[in-house]
Amino acid sequence: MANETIFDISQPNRIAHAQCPESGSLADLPPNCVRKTPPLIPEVSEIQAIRHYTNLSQQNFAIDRNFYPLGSCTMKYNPRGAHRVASLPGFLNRHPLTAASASQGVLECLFDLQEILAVVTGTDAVSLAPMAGAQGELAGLLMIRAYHNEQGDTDRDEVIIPTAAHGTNPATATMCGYKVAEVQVGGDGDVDLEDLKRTVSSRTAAIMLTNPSTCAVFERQITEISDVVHDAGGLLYYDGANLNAILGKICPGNMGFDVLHLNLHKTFATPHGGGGPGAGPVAVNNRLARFLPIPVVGFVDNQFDWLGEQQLPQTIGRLSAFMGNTGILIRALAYALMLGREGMVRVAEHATLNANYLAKELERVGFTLAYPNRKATHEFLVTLTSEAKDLQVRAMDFAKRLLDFGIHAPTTYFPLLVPECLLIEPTETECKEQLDEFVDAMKHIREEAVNDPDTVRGAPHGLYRKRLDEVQAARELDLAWSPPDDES
Amino acid sequence: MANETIFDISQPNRIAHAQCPESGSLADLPPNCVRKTPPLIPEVSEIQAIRHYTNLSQQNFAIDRNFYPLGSCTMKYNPRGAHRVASLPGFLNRHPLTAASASQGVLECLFDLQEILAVVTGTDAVSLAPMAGAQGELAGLLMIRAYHNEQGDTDRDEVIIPTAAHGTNPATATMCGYKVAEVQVGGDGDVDLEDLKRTVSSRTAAIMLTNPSTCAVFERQITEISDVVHDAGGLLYYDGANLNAILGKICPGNMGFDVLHLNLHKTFATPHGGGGPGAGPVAVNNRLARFLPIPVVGFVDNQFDWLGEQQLPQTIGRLSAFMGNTGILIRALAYALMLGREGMVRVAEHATLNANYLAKELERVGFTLAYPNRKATHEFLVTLTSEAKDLQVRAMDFAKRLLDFGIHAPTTYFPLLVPECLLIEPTETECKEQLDEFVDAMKHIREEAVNDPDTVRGAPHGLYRKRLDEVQAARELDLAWSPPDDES
Amino acid sequence: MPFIPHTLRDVNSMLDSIGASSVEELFSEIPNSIERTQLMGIQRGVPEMEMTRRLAERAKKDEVGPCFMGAGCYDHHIPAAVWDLASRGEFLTPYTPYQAEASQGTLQLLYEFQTMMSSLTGMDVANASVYDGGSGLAEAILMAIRCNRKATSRRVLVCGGVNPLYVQAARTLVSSQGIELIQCPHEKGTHTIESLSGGDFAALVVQQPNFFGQLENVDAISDWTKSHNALLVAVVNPITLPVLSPPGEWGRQGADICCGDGQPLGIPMASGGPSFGFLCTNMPYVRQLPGRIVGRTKDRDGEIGYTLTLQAREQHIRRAKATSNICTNQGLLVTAATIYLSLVGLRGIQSVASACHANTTNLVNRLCRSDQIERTFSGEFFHEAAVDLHCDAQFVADKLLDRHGIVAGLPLGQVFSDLQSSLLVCATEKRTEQEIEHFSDALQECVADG
Amino acid sequence: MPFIPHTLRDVNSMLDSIGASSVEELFSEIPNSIERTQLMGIQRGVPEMEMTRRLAERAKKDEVGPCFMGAGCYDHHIPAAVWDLASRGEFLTPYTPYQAEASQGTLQLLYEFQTMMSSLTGMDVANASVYDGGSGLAEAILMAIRCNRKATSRRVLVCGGVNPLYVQAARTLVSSQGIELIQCPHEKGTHTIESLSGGDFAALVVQQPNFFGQLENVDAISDWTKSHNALLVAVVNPITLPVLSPPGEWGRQGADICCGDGQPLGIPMASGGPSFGFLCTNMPYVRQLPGRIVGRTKDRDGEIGYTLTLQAREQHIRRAKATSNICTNQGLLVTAATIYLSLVGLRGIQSVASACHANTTNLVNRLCRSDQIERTFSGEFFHEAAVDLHCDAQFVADKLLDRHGIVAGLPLGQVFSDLQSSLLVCATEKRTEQEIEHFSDALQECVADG
Ligand SMILES: Cc1ncc(COP(=O)(O)O)c(C=O)c1O
Ligand SMILES: Cc1ncc(COP(=O)(O)O)c(C=O)c1O
Repeated sequence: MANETIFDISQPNRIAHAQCPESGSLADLPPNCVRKTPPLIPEVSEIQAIRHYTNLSQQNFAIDRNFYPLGSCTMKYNPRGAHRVASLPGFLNRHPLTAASASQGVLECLFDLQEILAVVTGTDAVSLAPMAGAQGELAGLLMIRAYHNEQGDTDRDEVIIPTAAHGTNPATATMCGYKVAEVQVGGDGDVDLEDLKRTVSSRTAAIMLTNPSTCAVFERQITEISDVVHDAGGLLYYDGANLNAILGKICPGNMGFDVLHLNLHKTFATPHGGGGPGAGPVAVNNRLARFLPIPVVGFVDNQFDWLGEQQLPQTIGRLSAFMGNTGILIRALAYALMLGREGMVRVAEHATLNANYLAKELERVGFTLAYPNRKATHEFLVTLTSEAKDLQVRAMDFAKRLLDFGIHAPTTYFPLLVPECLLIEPTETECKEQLDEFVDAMKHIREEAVNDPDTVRGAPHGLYRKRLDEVQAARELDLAWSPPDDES
Repeated sequence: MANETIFDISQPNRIAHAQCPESGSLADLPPNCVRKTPPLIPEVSEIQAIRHYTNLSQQNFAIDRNFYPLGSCTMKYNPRGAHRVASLPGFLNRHPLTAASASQGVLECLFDLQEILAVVTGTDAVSLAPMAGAQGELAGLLMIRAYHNEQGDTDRDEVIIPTAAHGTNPATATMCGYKVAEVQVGGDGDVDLEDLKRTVSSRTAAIMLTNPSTCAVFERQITEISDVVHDAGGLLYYDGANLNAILGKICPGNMGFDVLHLNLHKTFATPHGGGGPGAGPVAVNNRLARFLPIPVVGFVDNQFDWLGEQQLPQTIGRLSAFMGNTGILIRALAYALMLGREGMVRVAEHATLNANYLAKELERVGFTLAYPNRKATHEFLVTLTSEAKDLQVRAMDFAKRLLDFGIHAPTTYFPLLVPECLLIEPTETECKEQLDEFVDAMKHIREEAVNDPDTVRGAPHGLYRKRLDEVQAARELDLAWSPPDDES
Repeated sequence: MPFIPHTLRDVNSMLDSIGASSVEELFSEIPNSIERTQLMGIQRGVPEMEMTRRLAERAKKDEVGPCFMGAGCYDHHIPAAVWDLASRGEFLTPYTPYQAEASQGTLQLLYEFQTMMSSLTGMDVANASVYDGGSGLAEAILMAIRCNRKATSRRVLVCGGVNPLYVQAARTLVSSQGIELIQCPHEKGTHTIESLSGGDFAALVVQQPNFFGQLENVDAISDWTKSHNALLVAVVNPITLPVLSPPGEWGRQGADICCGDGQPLGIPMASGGPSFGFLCTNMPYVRQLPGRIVGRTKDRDGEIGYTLTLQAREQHIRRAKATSNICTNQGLLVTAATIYLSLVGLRGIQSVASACHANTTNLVNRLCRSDQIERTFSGEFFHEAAVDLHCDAQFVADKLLDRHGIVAGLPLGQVFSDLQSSLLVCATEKRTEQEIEHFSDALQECVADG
Repeated sequence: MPFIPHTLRDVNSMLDSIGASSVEELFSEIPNSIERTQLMGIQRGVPEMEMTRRLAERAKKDEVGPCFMGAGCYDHHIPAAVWDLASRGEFLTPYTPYQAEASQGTLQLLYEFQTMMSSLTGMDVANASVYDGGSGLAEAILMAIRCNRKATSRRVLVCGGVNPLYVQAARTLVSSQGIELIQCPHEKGTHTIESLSGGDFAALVVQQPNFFGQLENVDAISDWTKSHNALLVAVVNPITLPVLSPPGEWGRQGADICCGDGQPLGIPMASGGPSFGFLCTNMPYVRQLPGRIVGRTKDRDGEIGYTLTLQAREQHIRRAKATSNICTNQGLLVTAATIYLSLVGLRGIQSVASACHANTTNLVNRLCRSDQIERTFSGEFFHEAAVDLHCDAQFVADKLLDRHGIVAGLPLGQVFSDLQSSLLVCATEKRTEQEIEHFSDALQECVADG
């Protein structure tokens, strides 16, 4: 039972009648266009489907059930009120191509969000089109490319990226036809400025940075970096994944960035949905505004309207068939309205307070911080090199063992730069008691690692499944179910 | 963590700001009216509340997760579509006292449901006012009393009820000021007709019957019973809890019943909500129609309207402040519309098929049916007297052990008449595979009862809690949380 | 066959196993003399899609503008999380938690509910719900009669300020047990102890704030009742209790039984139901409390757990001698109310209460600026008030609905023949300044016209 | 401070522990030279209640009547259970299932999704989603270029019947990799192999049914493409696949890559997003597939379980050499689609498809009874069709929206300058006979006026 897929419980000719409209004739279709064998779609009753997926859902950890200190992901509370407004029939039933005259509600929402995001990022113009952070990055680099091209600066074929950067940064550079030039990160977590100076050149199109960086510290030389890159004719791209750390305190625009994306599914509290959807709006200063991806929302002739290729002839173009993940954008607006200006500052403050408290408490019980002399930002890095070496208990073992305590694992082995690391981000929506519980669990596991290391190495023990064999998964690829008969 | 109440995680001055409207002044209230010490209401963040109740919910069995063969309760699939329509803003935001002119939508729904229920019960008039089966029973007996009173028949102070009847029947009779006269049930599950003849008299106001009876068999002498009671001047009350067994096949009106209630939360698939709400509409033939509880919905002057005391001056009156459980009534209508006439018959047919199949299979693996010579109806009774005697494993032990298999326990020890019984009602929405799984589990438990009885007696083992101490609960009453300090 | 999973093959193999040749054969014990149902007039079934279309069309018809009606049912804000959680299958679709081990979620929640309700009312214990406020009053009265062993009378005094719809329901439900409900007329909207009729009585029922929104002198009424050896039954609106003095503290001894409707706690108006009734009392009377009660206990391993308790009060055990016939209650709504209280929290619920008071005060003040409108009664009110329009209030209300889509308050003439020109209005925390202004302008206009 | 649980006491005790005297001190590493944000123009926060009121007012503005627009986004019926389940916190609020043991629910569901998608398309494997149909086409094109090792050309032929919005998106997204998208004009709404331009090319993209709703001769196009050693990229609407021949079976060898948008499978239109893109291919190319893939495996106890696999294709492992930069995808929508397919089931989904075809046929027949209206193209269509109104289609559509609240189809002039008088209409299974009749009458009236 527990193990069954929906196909195992399917039975030929079982029909969920309440979900069957009256069928129509297909006799007029050309026979060669008509399907010959039916696809593998389950044949179950409604209650079977409901039980199957209700029971499956219970096998998941989720923000609604667990503390989720997953560094770089900002797993904060996802307000249910935002989910409800985005689900109002007027928003939910709107066809994307409905005329603007009958879409003033949603257009006003998007317009307001553009304005808010411009203010919090300290930029001049925003496009909400990108559907996630990575697409925002791509849009950003395409704008940078368009800018250089316009300047006749066509030889710039390199994007500089710190070694510690998130994987989407180099992947995006490649997708955008750029070569990646890596720049080293120093022992204190800041970019190695000397190495940067060696790396920049007339081939530098841009540098991509997160700040606070993926080393979970604030990049203190940001102004110097900005000068070095700008002086070389390059632009500064801000990966907004860590915006939660500075929301309402300082903004990328004031740090010298020319273009950036936000991850609304991080900073603006939209749910991660078990993998997505997100939204990755891009914000730019005036020199790049004309390149923004379409559609953008404008206020023209006393009504809100879409701005497309006609109004923005230099746009890099469209990124999706319609307007990105509009439903996520509405959720983000709802969140922004509830926060308000005073709420935004408090996000950064309490996210930072929680991270610093947690870092200090973990240090107190014996863990090693990767950057002990630095302040934590909204997150921080613990390194378990000594545990790995002395006890043969690795960061992944700690992570898996935490699951047994009902706590989701922190991000492991990212950034690659820091060996055996855990990147821990508590977010501002967790209370002190929860943080203390986490410290207790970590302390407990550390003691286990000494006294009973197999328990840690064999974790998790109390979940629906024990540790899964990833090697087998990759070696004996089984990516789709087939009937038991076919398997033999 | 696992054990914590919401009060344990509450902390003074923690505020869920997004749920706080701007507060107003209370300075103008007389000081003696104002509360001095704040009540014990949790002070938690939104995410704490959400996690707490999400995690609690996972400790429940439910139709959406488990097979629930709970006899007499008709735990069938509760269509989500019905839940959605009842939650439409027009229905959900309607103030109960809004004028009929702005309530035609809901009034039409209630009117249609009245009509449908009259047809399926074979009666002349319906009131949807009662909020559950038990209130329907009370309304029914009040109508019977009103009828006899009107006839000047004021000495009728007894209601006849079979010994096997559901507890609400005698309890209702008492609430209605009647004495209960019990009538015996024979060895084949039918009412002892001779005993009935001895029991009826000029003091008989009515007999209350379920058919199929609470012994899970069809009362074959129903016509004779009807004659005996009617001849004595009494009326026949039909407890509709078991209507699922005959829906669309035969109706109480054709069996001689004068008045009845339906349990829409059984037969019409509205969810049980962990205890309620339900709806217990009453249906009557013409001689009782003028006594129906108000409000009733009528169609007058080309619009739907409430009928109240003015239109029904002989009504027994109002049963609740407004119109019973309207939201449940809308769900029932939605279900009825989806079933349609052909669907209704199929309910009874497949409920009966499932019960007979399950009874036969259980018999095959060695269980004893309480009425082996009778056909099962929509449910059937197994008796575990031999298991209790030979193996000291009781019906309750079987019931608790089933929980370990992810199957909810059947109804135990009801009717009281049949010792060590399980009343098993699979309902029509369960598939054959599910029934087979149940048989396997029962067979397995029976083997355990022989080879490893302690496992059965100690069950459940795999749930969130082991068997609970009900004696302690009743002896050391702890009905409300108090802070740990207060407890010592 | 919506919702029926059987394939033809299933049916045949099951019939084989049973040894029957047709499904019809399974019904062979039904005497042929009983005519088969025809289901005349019932249409063929439609899929969910079509059913939804039809009912959505009807629901659409009933959409109206802002609601200024109270009178026992209130338009409060409901946080989205409340029903997102309460509608989870695990809360929505279980049966009554008789199998405690498989129901710890619902049971613990009910225990938390009992705690909040008993604290809100200042009483020792709360049950796990009765049907609604009206039937709840009936249960409270029956309970008072059972509890007051000293009283010989079966008369119960009912203040004129008690919700008349509750009184009507209670009258129906207690009518056949020889209990007499004696209505004590209010004096200008409230009761003084001088106005309460004497004579023998077993209990007195008072509502705070009363049906007109007015605050009664509950301390005096409580003491007077106790001085007559009668039990005090309090009817309250739970949303007021975070800021109003709780029944348990009224007068020197407090109320004995407290009831009311839980709708204001996160339950949509939904035409008045389902909501839930609550019933609280003190320890000495707990065995007379009807309905389900959850107790905290231990399991075999000594872990804390929860179970239904004191079941010997109930119909399934006690049958004809039970405290009530209630079986199915309003569990899901209690689930929602418990989540509501937890989400909104102490400070939130205090704010909601005070905002309701402030909004209604604002509304009444605005209305009374008109020459034609004044308060029907003087004295303090909480979040409802009767205003005298000096013209046919029903006519005005109909016009407001028609012209502006506003659900004006209740024309009191519908329930009190001497108050034809009064309207009972309410402005919850949900009503905005603009809505209040618009309503008050529109009302004044209609009054001027009428 | 909405959503922040800290009390003043918490803050102080945490600062104590850190050894900081203020929260501000924690930001001391930020150089003073960086100007602090002012948040000028951002208003003070409002509670959920007020936020809801404001946005509900806006949503209300956008409510319109029945929708006859398709063009890549379709108004299908969504069973209530789909989103009741998909909105459960356990599906809505987890992160990507990197921690497999804590994510078996989502992982098994994705495995089931991959199974259904690969079977629907007749391909070996499906990934766990890309953003949408448009960006999905871009990924498919990039993938085709990577897969076609034999090809020297980076040219891709794109049939004129491919959704122009998809092509626009794809153009943006592949533009900087030196890939050339060559548009092959359609001939009267479809393509014959004669009309397909030759020259060197690495892949060809064809859509079935195409943007005009027309059925292409995919067998011939597939065979022709293969004969040029090019890869075939199929763009499909999944709702048609239960009844239309799957891309895996087109021609002698079938398509190599298949993409499209999953919106028709239980996803609300919601202004076009979020929905999800899907991407399928055959085993030989699986390592070129971008996005997440779930594999079935065993746990330590030998129990079947699921995990993300082949991660070496992805950005977090492979960085600059990854198959794509995609990270966050559209998981929740895939959850909904999987539940949708399971609930509706094989028979249901076949009925939906055939009912859409029948309804659109009915609509087109009705429209064409008018002298002024005829089909723009001949040939078979599935559930969309272009009709020529012989007048300004945009004008007519605007009038229908204005006068009747009907979302008429797409005026094709918006995307094809040579089709100003044509309207692309669609009637899904949700449109009733009456709605179709009303629309067709109203349209004919507007055309007669215009
Ligand atoms: C630092 C950083 N950059 C970029 C991304 C990519 O964003 P998305 O997943 O929204 O595409 C992430 C997401 O995990 C991230 O943490
Ligand atoms: C036979 C029978 N009669 C009456 C009732 C009482 O109905 P309700 O719980 O709706 O009050 C029940 C409910 O369990 C029942 O099974």
